[in-house]
Order: sequence, then structure tokens, then C-alpha cells
Amino acid sequence: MTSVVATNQTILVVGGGISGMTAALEAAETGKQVVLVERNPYLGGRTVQLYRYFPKMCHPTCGLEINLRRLKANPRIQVLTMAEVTGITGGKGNYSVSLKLKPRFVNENCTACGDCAQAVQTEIDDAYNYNLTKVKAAFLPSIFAYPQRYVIDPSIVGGAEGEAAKAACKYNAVDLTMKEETVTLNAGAIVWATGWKPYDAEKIVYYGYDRFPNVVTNVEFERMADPRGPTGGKILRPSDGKEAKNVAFIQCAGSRDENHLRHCSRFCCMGSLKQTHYVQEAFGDEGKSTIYYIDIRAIDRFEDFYQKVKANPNVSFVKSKVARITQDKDGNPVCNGVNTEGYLRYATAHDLVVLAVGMEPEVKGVSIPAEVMSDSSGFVMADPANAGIFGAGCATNALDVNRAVQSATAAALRAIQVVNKVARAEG
Amino acid sequence: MAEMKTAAYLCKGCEIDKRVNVAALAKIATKEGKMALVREHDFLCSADGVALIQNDIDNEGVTHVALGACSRRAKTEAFNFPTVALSRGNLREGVIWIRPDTPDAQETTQEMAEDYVRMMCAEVKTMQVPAGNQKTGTIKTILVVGGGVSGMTAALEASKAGYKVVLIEKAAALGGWAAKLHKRVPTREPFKSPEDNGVADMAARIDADANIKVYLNATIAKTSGSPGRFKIDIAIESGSVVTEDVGAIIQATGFTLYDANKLPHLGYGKSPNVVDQAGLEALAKEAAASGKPICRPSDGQPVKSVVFVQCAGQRDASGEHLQYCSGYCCNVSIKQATYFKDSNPDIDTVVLFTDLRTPGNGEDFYRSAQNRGVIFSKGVVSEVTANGNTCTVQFKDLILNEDTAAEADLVVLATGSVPTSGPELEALADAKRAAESGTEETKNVVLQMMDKSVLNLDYRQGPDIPHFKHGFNDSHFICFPYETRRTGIYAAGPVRRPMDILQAQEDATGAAMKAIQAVENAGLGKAAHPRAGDLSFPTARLEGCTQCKRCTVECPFGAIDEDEKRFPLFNESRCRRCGTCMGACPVRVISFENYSVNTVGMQIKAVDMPDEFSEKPRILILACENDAYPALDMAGMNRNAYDPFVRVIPVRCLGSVNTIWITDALNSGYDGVMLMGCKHGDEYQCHFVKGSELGRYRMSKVYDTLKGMNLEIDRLMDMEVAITDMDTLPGKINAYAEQIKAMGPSPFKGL
Amino acid sequence: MSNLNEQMADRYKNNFLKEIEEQAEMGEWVKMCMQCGLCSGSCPTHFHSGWDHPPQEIFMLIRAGKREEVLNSQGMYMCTSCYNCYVRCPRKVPVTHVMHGIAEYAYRIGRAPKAQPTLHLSKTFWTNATKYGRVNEVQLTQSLYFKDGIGSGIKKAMEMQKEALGLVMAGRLNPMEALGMGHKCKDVSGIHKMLAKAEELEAKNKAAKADTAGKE
Amino acid sequence: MARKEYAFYPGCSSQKGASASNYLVSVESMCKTLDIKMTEIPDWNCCGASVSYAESGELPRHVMNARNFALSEQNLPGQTIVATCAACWLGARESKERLEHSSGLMADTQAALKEAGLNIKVIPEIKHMVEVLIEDLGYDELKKPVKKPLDGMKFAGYVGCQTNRPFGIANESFENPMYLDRLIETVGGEAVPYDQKVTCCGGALAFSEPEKAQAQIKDIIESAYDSGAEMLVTPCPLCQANTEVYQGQINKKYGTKFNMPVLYYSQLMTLAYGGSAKEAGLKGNVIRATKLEQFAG
Repeated sequence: MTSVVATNQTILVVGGGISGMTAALEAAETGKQVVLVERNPYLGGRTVQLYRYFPKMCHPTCGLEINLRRLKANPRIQVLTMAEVTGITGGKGNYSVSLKLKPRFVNENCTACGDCAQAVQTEIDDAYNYNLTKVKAAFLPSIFAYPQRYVIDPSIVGGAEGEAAKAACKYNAVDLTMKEETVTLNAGAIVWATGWKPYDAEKIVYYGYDRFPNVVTNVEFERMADPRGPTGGKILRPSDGKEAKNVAFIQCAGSRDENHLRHCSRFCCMGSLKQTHYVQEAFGDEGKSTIYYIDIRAIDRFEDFYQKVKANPNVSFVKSKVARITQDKDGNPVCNGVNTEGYLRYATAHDLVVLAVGMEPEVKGVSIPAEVMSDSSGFVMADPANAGIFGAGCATNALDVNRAVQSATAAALRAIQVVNKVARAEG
Repeated sequence: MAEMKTAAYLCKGCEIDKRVNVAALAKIATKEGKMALVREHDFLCSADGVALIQNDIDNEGVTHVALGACSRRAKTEAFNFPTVALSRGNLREGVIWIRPDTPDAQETTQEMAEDYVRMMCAEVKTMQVPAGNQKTGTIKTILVVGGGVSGMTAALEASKAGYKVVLIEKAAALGGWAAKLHKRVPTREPFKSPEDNGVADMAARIDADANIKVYLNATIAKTSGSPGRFKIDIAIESGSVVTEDVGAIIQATGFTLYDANKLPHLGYGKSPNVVDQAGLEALAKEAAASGKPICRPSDGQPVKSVVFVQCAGQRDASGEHLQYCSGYCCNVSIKQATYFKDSNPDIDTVVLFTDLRTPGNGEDFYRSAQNRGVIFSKGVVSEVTANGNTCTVQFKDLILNEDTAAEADLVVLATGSVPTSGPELEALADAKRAAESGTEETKNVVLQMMDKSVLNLDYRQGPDIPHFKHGFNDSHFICFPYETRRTGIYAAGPVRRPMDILQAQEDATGAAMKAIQAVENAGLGKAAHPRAGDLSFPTARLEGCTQCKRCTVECPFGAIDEDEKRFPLFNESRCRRCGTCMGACPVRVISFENYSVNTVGMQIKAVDMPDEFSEKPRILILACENDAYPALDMAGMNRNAYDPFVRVIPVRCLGSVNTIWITDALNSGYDGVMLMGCKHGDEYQCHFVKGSELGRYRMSKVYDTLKGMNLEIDRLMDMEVAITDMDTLPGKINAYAEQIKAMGPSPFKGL
Repeated sequence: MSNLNEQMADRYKNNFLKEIEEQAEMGEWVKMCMQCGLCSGSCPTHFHSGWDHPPQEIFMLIRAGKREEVLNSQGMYMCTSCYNCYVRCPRKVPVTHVMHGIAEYAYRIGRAPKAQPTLHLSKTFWTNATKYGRVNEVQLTQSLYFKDGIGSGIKKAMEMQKEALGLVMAGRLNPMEALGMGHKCKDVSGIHKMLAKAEELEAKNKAAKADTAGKE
Repeated sequence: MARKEYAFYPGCSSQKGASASNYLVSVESMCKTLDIKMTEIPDWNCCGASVSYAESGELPRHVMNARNFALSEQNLPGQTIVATCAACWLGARESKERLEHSSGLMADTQAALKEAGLNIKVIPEIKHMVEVLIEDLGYDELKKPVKKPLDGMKFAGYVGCQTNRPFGIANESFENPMYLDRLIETVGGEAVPYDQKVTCCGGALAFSEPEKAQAQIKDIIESAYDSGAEMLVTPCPLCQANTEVYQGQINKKYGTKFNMPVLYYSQLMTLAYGGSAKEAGLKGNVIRATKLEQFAG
């Protein structure tokens, strides 16, 4: 059984992405007791699936490493992975929270040696790589995974493969008898940092994401550019493995659109500008990028980055929302539309199209405890009536990483205000 | 203090015992490592293994533990012994996982493991458990500089958490820029209508808050001390100075609008009917107060048509005006446009923009303005001319692709923000140098620059926090927006980055969080980010100090002042424990309890050095523990083999690398040295800001030494490594090893 | 009395956007466009040949006050009523209807382009449909073919002879309709009275708006 | 009593001897099998169609549809109006939506209706025949009477525009609606995927801008051929007429050899339900669906 030490002065942080980790660390490094709950088997959330960050072109895993070191060094944070909040009762200063913990089938004995994976043949979709590839059904979600522990997929539990994994482990780390658990814990304040998900590109049917293999999303493109990704960092198009030297980026794929997401997702312009660097990096002057946009939203000092990309002769900008993608005989996706600066029609073939899909709250369309209040887009709002639950990061708004971390830091203080008050009251 | 008792533990798990002779390692730990206690275990990280170690600590008096097992990044929950000095020999990721399991490789693999055992033993013996200095200051009051929305928010939020606050505002009233606003951009659904600016309510809450002490008409004359014990001399209205003791500082000094007088081509100064956004707010307030519509300044007639010019003097690639986008101005112009449309829908209201930037729910606000009939045109304004009571705005309409013009009673220029961030420190230092023996004029330049100082820090490294880009006091770190180069001092709001009110409030709350954290940790002697919680701190053997000032100059965080005798004065709670001072010190008098010239130097010496005929070169790798070391680790996790002749020592930062390590290594027969550190320069990735840059600069001097020693300069290799280089790093190591082998053994070998 | 075009231009002075908002069906949506161009790119007519001004450009021209350019544009008449633009518009502008509305307005005030074939079809269709309450397909086809005169009409009819014959053979074209023996509503006079009233009310409403605008 | 009863609004093209008379014939056969009773709205009138926009203005167009609403509610109270023509359905639904949305428009409409001695109390629900089949009956019910599944026949379901946009069929996407494919599969046929399923046939522009419209039609037919379809199936009379009638002209202009029959879904269903060629109105196809005629025997 999983045991959790928590009191009404404990801060519960829901979501172990960069926002949740930040909120948890800031609170813990101020001396507070924190329970950090994450649905995935590892911490880090969506940022660690990015290859680089704009505008520095540095690697998200670099910050993750620091955050993990902070976490490892801090005894005040208890991390629960594969856990989801199923209910919240009580109020500010005294919540009772129930959690559902899915079995990992691997216990803390795991040394991450990988023997179980060697013993298993079954492959499952690799969620870490947005299902662009497969992993063994006994797997370490990524090389950066923390806890650094393997996971056994439930599909092989109860079968010969599960037994093989168990037999391969010299340390009794594979425990196929693990069951789903329900845990209830006490908390004084809750930080809700459940993050975002990429908008479902299939819903924008005229872009043919469901039909054309060479139409991918921006988050998938991050994996394609990452040397740890499914293509080993080579920008290859899915249909035929050909190098994708001529890449189109379609902005506002879902965002700023009342048929899809009403809001502007903020990060995607910068994201695509960044991704033109990947193309340049991979192919030099042979790499061509075209950005189809409505407005380039390179806000504040990000403008510098935009100006730099704009000055690159290998990147062109077309002010137009692409109207539809078709596919030519060679499997090239063709962008059709009208350049609105002047009236210029185009039907331009590219090797690959990247849809800059927007950001929607992870919990949109999923049932979350009614105590967590959200607006019409699904973003978590401050609820004055239930003043002990605070949103953080992209659960509250479409934010870039920097702003999400600011938001999470602020949320940590709001939570601390509550537990400090509890502490004062209890003397 | 208890007697030092050392113990080494060697794990046989994860096939370590299959790949290397663990008994031989144990012998080395005993004989060469001189460990008092040496134990082997089949599965050291298991509950049983951990209990074994803990039992030795509790009952055998073990004070120093050397673990030969997996990487220091692995199994940290199990190997958590906070009461003892701990070193870790990386036999798994560092040896067996990066070596092929072949009979050929066996010998060199064993040698590698043996060396790491020697190194961990050598290291642990030179370490002490940091005691922490708890006398660095226990004041928990937060100082907030600036009484605008950001400052007021920071003050209120800190107070709400139970902390006392001193709030300083240079003007006669709280409110800052927001107080000048007729209304603010909407902050909640449906994001359609401008809201009250909220200033009066916040100011009233501050008045009523017993935790918050406010100084109006006040500026900071001097800031001294460090987190937990800052002393703030406040110049108050009467001309006298009062002193407040505070533990941390939030600088929320806001911004001014870019001077529209620099934009004569846009008509500013040529017609009173051309205003900036502040001018328009003033007109709107005046109109609201008088109950009249907004009138044009030239003749007081109601405005019938208005044109907003976005990016006026902003996003200017020529460098003449602001290069950046101020981010908030699109929404502000939209808001101002609603002032007109809400009073009279027939007022012709046009916004000329090149990219309309309304992120997030700003899109709803944008739509609501369109719905009110505000016309948005994508166009570039070339000129605004005044003709009597109206203006002509010449612009290129980018959609209709033509040059055209619009007539307007009023033109509003969205000029953007300039941070109130104090003088730029490098420019100030240059000016000071020029003034040292210079004219009155050059001295006046310094005075003028100092006049802009906000904090007037008496730090050796200048009076304010360093600028980042375009004069803003932001952090360079994407993951760590509150990272600051002056510990315990946090910028908040538009002084750190252009931002709107809502963001500023969020930012100020975050800054209050960091300030509170800073005072809590200062009192406990704990380091701030990124080595949060580290209790070690640098001490100097002053009797050996030559007063060269390198440590005070190089400290990236301005932690070291000079005392009256010109010796370095360490302000521990400002220190971030990067060790740059230690690396800088030519006489090696600076050290940490658990990280010193010795902890690394002894490891270098501990490595067994084969003679020149063995064809077994030795290459020392000093790897940044934040990025390069994890990358090497993950190369191991991927079972990517690399050369068996390298010996890796993690360092806190390249900045902490003392040149003595390099010269000692080469002198003692190493054939090559590789330095692996983070990217430096404009897009630096060093977590200690300047550490890797300073370290590299220092190394450039070593090349001269190499020449002096008659050694090939390629025996020292400086490599930029990112954490993601795990797949390419082995190849680079191997290539370097080949290069060294081709060069032949070091002439110093065996001397 | 000056013509309707001059009256309207005068009443709305320089505010063409307002003129369209008040006088053209769904004209109030014009201001909501954000110039993304999705409508233009989604238009089937665009794929094959394009036209002088696509929808989003028409909207911009209206906002820029380019009255003559808009009213004379062929753009609106290129609409096939496929509603692609309508369902895709990220601002939910009912582009199809707006285009129809502007076309109707241009025609109403006599500024529509001359000899616009789709405009001719539109007129012909409505006249035909309202004459007896139901469409007389043969007469409709005839009047379409003969719009440019008898010679050209015969030519077109000859070109389509095979197709027409096919329809006749298939029982889907009744030549007797040409003689006015086609389908009719019973209460034709009621329909005519009803439509007359509707036209009267619509004209009154639009005129009232223009009057108010003119007085401002 | 029939299991379902509706007020039927056939529209101008679906009358005897009119361009979609075969549609009418097959719908009647299909409804008979499915036990659906369709009562024609007495003295119904034209919907105005989309293309009349320039001449009709706004109010007269709505008034035309309102007259049908009033007649339907007066004579067939409580019954849902069912249109078989996409344009009729769209016109009626648009008017219903607009009238219910705007009280001013409704008042003017009532004033005009009064001239014809009518008024509206409530506007009935309006459905396309396809909605009746899918929503009121469901695919399972539609499958039950199948006696002769159209095994081995390949159809391109051509949905076109106006049954699809802007209202569309519930739970279907505008860009790739599946209902027609499912109807084809329900009667045993194979629905081939192709990329012009919702391409516009040019609509009324077939008359006024024939070149543009025919280019559209060419794309549609070509794509259907390329995907291996033998016949096109559609729910819209104008789509049917345009895609069928102009194939000859297109062949002349582009040198193609199109000769693809274009059927109504109701014709397929009638045949699958065991109906004769006559009951399915197969004679009404200008490009004869010989394969189906043989199938019908």
C-alpha cells in the first residue's frame, strides 16, 4: 500500500509538469510539506517532449535536470506518479482528497537496468513520442524519466510476457500483483497544475491530418527533431522517409477559431519560428521553411527572435490561413489558399506540413472535481468561494514555459498563504 | 567534532560483479583508499543494503561514506545519508555501461573501475559535512520598491502570507502607471468590457494592512548587506534618511512610456491632437470627470475620428527606436478604442497594426472591439501630418496593397514601455573608469547615471541589478524566470519584461514567493537556486590572500565585497555556491567544506598513472555536473561505449575549475584534459550565468602555460556540451582520445 | 429625386461600412473579419479561376470605404452557395449570406455590374418562381439561354440539345411546360399580394435606417 | 397507421415531369417499404433557393418559406416538414432559424402572410429525408427490409454542399461526412473513399458560369473514377443533375470519357428493398445505370 504523510498544512500539487514541479519545489524550498501527484509514470510533462526552447534554443531537459536535482535533494516533497485526483471534499485549510493510483507493476527495487525490457517482445504505442513509434511493454518512459523506474504495461500482465519480465528481474522489482489503489489524503491547499494538451488536429478536417501522412503537428515535429525521437533527430517525412527539406508551418491550427479554440494559444508562433531553425540546422541553405500566419505573435523580447528568422532568406512568410491541404501524386502535401497581402492565390507543394496546433486545457472534456472551477474554454479560474484551490501554469491560461513557471511560483505563494494561516491558527 | 571514520561500500548488483572484480576493488579501497571499513553487497540500494550503511553510521561511528555503485544521479532516495560526507564512485553508468562486455575490454574496464574507487576514497577523505552558517541574518521583512500595481500586489501577497513589508514609492501616492488609467483591460470572462483600474481598492487595502509600512515620496539612498540582513537607507521627503532592516527585496519599479518626442514623423509635438497612450488615458479621465465625450486638445471639440498607430517607435529593426514589442499595447489600444465606441458608436475608430498581438483571451477582447465597430487595418504608417484641427495619417495598407491615408481628429501613438531599471552596470563601470582621471564632464556622466540608480547597492559589482536585454531586469532562464544575479533581490512587473497588468500581478506574486523563500533560507544558511538548500559556503584562508580581487570581480552574483583592509568579504547569503571564486583564486585559498581544490585535486592524483610504454594514456574529464555529467551518464544508460582511458570528475561549474587542476594533471602525466561545460555567450546556458564563460576565459590563459611547459596545446580540450549530447558525446570523447594517442604520451609521464 | 444610389451615398456620406451594415443582409458581420483569408481560399470558384475580389478583400474594401470598387465587383456573384466559407470562418462570419447581401444591395441601388450572368440567373429564377409560386424549369432554362438574344440562345440550346433530349427521354423535362402548362400554386394571387407586402415592408425598413443615418 | 408521418415538401424539381421526378418516384417507393407516410403540404410553393438572393431580398424569401410553414401547420398540425431537396431543406431551415431569432422579421412576415390569409403560430420542425432515415429510423431499421443487397457494387457517395453545410446532419463533420457512405453500406454496396465528397458541383453557376462549374464537376467525377467507383450517389437534385447532365459537355471540352451514372440514395434503397427498376425510377437517369437495371432484373 502506498502511504502518504499529509496534514492540513500540506500542499497538494496536482500535475507534475514544469508548472506543478515548480509550485511543489518553491513551496518545499520554503519549508512546506508537499505532495506532488502526476498522472504519467514520470515527471516533467509536456516540456520534456520538446526538443528545444525558444528563444534560446536550449534544451528543456537541462532545466528538468536541475528541477529533478532540487527534488531529489528535498525530503519535503512526496511524489506519487500514475496517480489521479478523483475527488475533493472539505474546504480551504482542510481538504480531503481522494486519489486513484494505477499500478506500475514495478516497485522501488528497480535499478533501471533494463533486463525486463530485454525479456519482453510485445510492443505498445510510445506515448512519450506521441505514438510515432513503439516501445516494449516493459519500458522506461524516457531516458530522463523520474522516478528512474521501469513500467510494465497492463496489457502483458497476466500473460506469459508479464511473467517473463518478472523472471528477468534479479531484484524482485517486478510485482505483477499490484492493484489499483485508492488513497485519501489531507491537504490545506491545492495547486491545480494539470497543464495542456495539443488540440486534436483531426478536428481541422480540411488540413487532412487524418488522411495525409506528411501532415504532422508541431508537437510531433518536436519529437522528429529530437535526436532521442523516433527518427533519431532526422527530419524525415513519414510517408516515405525522404528528407523533408521544404517544410510548411500552418499557424492558428485550431487557435483563434470559434469553430475550434476561441483563444490565441500564444506559444505557437514562437514555436514555429523556432522550428524553422530545426530545418535550417538539418539542411542548411537547402532547408526551406514557409510560415502561413494571420498575425505573428512574437511578443516582447521574442520580437528579436522573429526579426532574426525573418532575416533568414530560407524562411518565407505568407499572411494567410491555409484553406485546405491536398496531396499531389508524389505524396507532397499542397497548401491551398490566398495570400491576403494583395490578392495572390497559391497552391504550393511542400515536403512536409507542420500544423501549429493550439493549446487546450488538459482537463477539457474530462471530469474534474467540481471544486475546481473553470471558464468556458476549460481553463482553471480562481474561485473566491473555494479559496484554497489555485490554478497554475497552462491549466489556467495559454502560456509559454516562462510564464507558466511564473504562474506556478505565484500559485505556490497562494497555497503557502493558506497553510501559513492554518499554522498560525493552530499555533 | 567526531573523529573521521571512513567506509567504502561496493555494490555487486546490476552485473557490476560480472564485469569487474569487486574483490579487487575492495582491496584497493582498503589498501590504497585507506578506508577503515570496506563492505561488498549484492544489491546495495535495497532496503537491506541501505540498512547496512545506516547501521554503520549509527553504530560504527562511520562519518565518511564512499559508495562504489551507480551514478550519483541514480538511487538518490536510497542513498540518502544527510549526516555523513558522501562520495560516489560511478561504476555502473561510468564504467560497465560504457564499456563493451568483451574479453578484450576486460582489463581496461577493471582499471577504470579501480581508478573510480581510488577517486571516491580520495574525495571523501577531503570532504566535510557542511555545517551551515545560521548567523547570516534572520530578518524576514520584505522590501518592495515601487508602489504601482506590481509593488502593491507583492506587498499585499507577502503580507497575506504573514510577512512584514516595507513599501517605498517615489511619488506622492500609490498607484503608479495604473492609477493614470481610466480603465484597465478586462481580466475575466467574457473579456469584453474594460474594468476599473483597481488602484483605489488596492491602496485602501494597503492602508488598512498593519503588516505593510509605506514610505511615499521616498527613494533608496543606500542598500547594504545581504539576504536576511539588508540595511536600507531611505531618503524621505523631509530630506532626512531613515533606515529599515529587511531580509529580501522586490524591485517593482515599473516603466515609463517611450518618449514620443523621438517620433516627430508620427506628428508628436507637431499637433496637440497626436498623443501617446498616456495622453489618451488623461483625455479619457478628463472626459469622464466632466461628463463630456473625449475631446481633441487643439480646440476642445468632441473627437469624431481617431486613429491608433500600433508599434510607434517599437519593433524597430533599424535600432533607432525600441527593438522589442511591448506586448500590452495592442490590448491597450483596443481598450482605448472602446472608450470611443462605447460613448458614441459613430466615432470613426481605426487601429493600424502590422501584427495584432492579443494572446490568450485577448482574442475575445479583440473580437468585442470589432463587434463595437472598431476598424482594424493591417498597415504601416509612414507619416502623420497636422492640418489645423485634424491630422492625416499616411500609411501603406498591406491587405489592399496600396498607399493611402486616413483623416483623424486624434491620433494615438502606442509607443511602448521603457523599464525603470537603473543604470547599465557595464556602461557605468566604463564611465567610472573614464571619470577616474577625467574631466568634470566625465564625472557628470557618472553622476547622471548614478542618479538613475534604484537600489544604490553598495556592492562591489555596482549599484543595481544587471540588465538582461533592452534594459529589462529579466532572467535569462526559461525554466527559472526568477533567477536573479543578485541573490535575494527579485524584479517584478514591467521592469523585468514588458507586460500587462494581469501578468504583472501574477509576476509580483511570484516574486513575493521568491523573496519569502530567500528570507527563510537565508536564516538557515541555505543556498538559493540552483543549489537550493546547499549548506556549504566558501571560506578563505585570508593569511594566504594576495588581495588580487579576482574573486570579487568574477563572482557572477556580486556576493563578495572587499573589507576595509581590501580582503574579500564573503556575504554567504548572497553566495550561490558555484565555486567561481574558488576557480578564480590564483593562490587557492578559497574552499567549500565539501568541494575544494583538494576534493578534486586528490581525485586527480589518486588515478593510477601507467608509464609511457603501456600505451594506456590517461585523459582527465572535468564535466559540469548540471549538463555534461548527466549527458555522460545517459550515454551509459544507452550503453554507448567510449574510451576506457578517460577519468571523469564532475564539477559544480566550469567557473569553479582552478587552473591548478589542469597544470597538476598535465604535470603528473595525464596525456590530455577535456573540459565539458555549458554554452556561454549571448545565449548562455550556464546555470551560474557567467561561470562557464569565466572558466573558459581562465583556460585560455592555461594555453600559455602549456607552451611554457613545451606541451601541445591540444592536450587541453575545451568542449561545449549540452545535456542532450548523450548520443554524440562518446564519439567526441573517442575522437579526442585518438588525437591524444596519435600525439604520443605526455613527456611528463613518470617524472 | 435623385436615384437610389446617390441617395444612399449621400445619406451614409463617408461611412460605407455603416451603409453595408444597415442596408445589406448580414452586413453587420463585415466588421468581424480578421483578414485570415480562409474564406477566399475555401471558395470553389477560387480553385479554378478566381475573381476580382475575394470575400475577405471585399470586406477590407468596405472598411476602407471603397464604395464603387465593392458595388461594381464581380466577386459576390461568383458564389455557388456551397457554404464552405460559412462553416469554416474562424470568426463565424456567415460569409455566404454576406456576399449575397452585398450583391443584392448593389443590384438594388443599380450599381451591380452590367450583364452579370449570375445576377441575370438570380433575377430570372426569382421571377419565374414567384410568377406561379413554383419554378417552371423549361421556361427558366429558355429565358436563361435567350438572355443574350435569340441567336445566341439558339446556339446554346443547340449545344445542350443532347442533354435536353436526354432529360425529356428520361421523363425529367416536360416540353409542355414551355407553354405555361407546368406546375402552379393554386393561390397565386395570394402569393403575389403577400410578396408585394413583403417587398413594401423591406423597402420601408431599409429606407428608415438610411433616413436616420442621413440625419446624423 | 404508418409508423411515421410527415408533411412532405417535395420542392419544384421533385414534381412529376420535373428534373428530379425520378427522385420523387424512388422516395415514394422507399417510404412505402419503410412504412413512412408522406402527405404533401397543400399548395406548397418554391423556397426561393439560394441563387435568387439578388432579386428576392431578405423578407420576401423568408415569406415564401413562411407560407409553407403556415400551410403545413394549418393542414398537417404537429407534423415535421420533410424536404427531399437539399436547397428546399436549407432554405426552409434558414428561414425558420432567422424568423425564430428575430421578432422584427417575424412581425413583418406575419404582416405579409396576412395578405394571403395565413399566419404562423409555430414553425414546424424541418428535416431532410436523410435525417428521417438516419435519426428517426436509424441504420439498423433501414437494414431490416434489405432483400437484395447491392453486393460488389462500388459507389462514390457524393454529399456535395447543401445537405452538409451550413446545417449538416447531426454528428457529421462538414469536411468528411460519413452518413451517405453508411447508407450505401447499409444496403450492401461498397462506399469508396475519394477526396471530392463535399466538393461543390457549381450549383446554380452551372447556368451562369458553366466553365467554372464544369471544372468542378470534372474534379468530382474524375476523383470518383480514380477511386474505383462505378456510380455516384447523391442526396441532392441539383448535385444529381449537374454531375450527370454535364458529363457530355465535359467530355467534349476536356477529352474525357466520362459516363458515370449518378443515382439518388433512395434509388439504391428501393432496389435493395427488392423494388423494380421502375419503382426506383431508373429510367429517369440520363446516363443509364445499366448495372443496376440488370440487378433489378
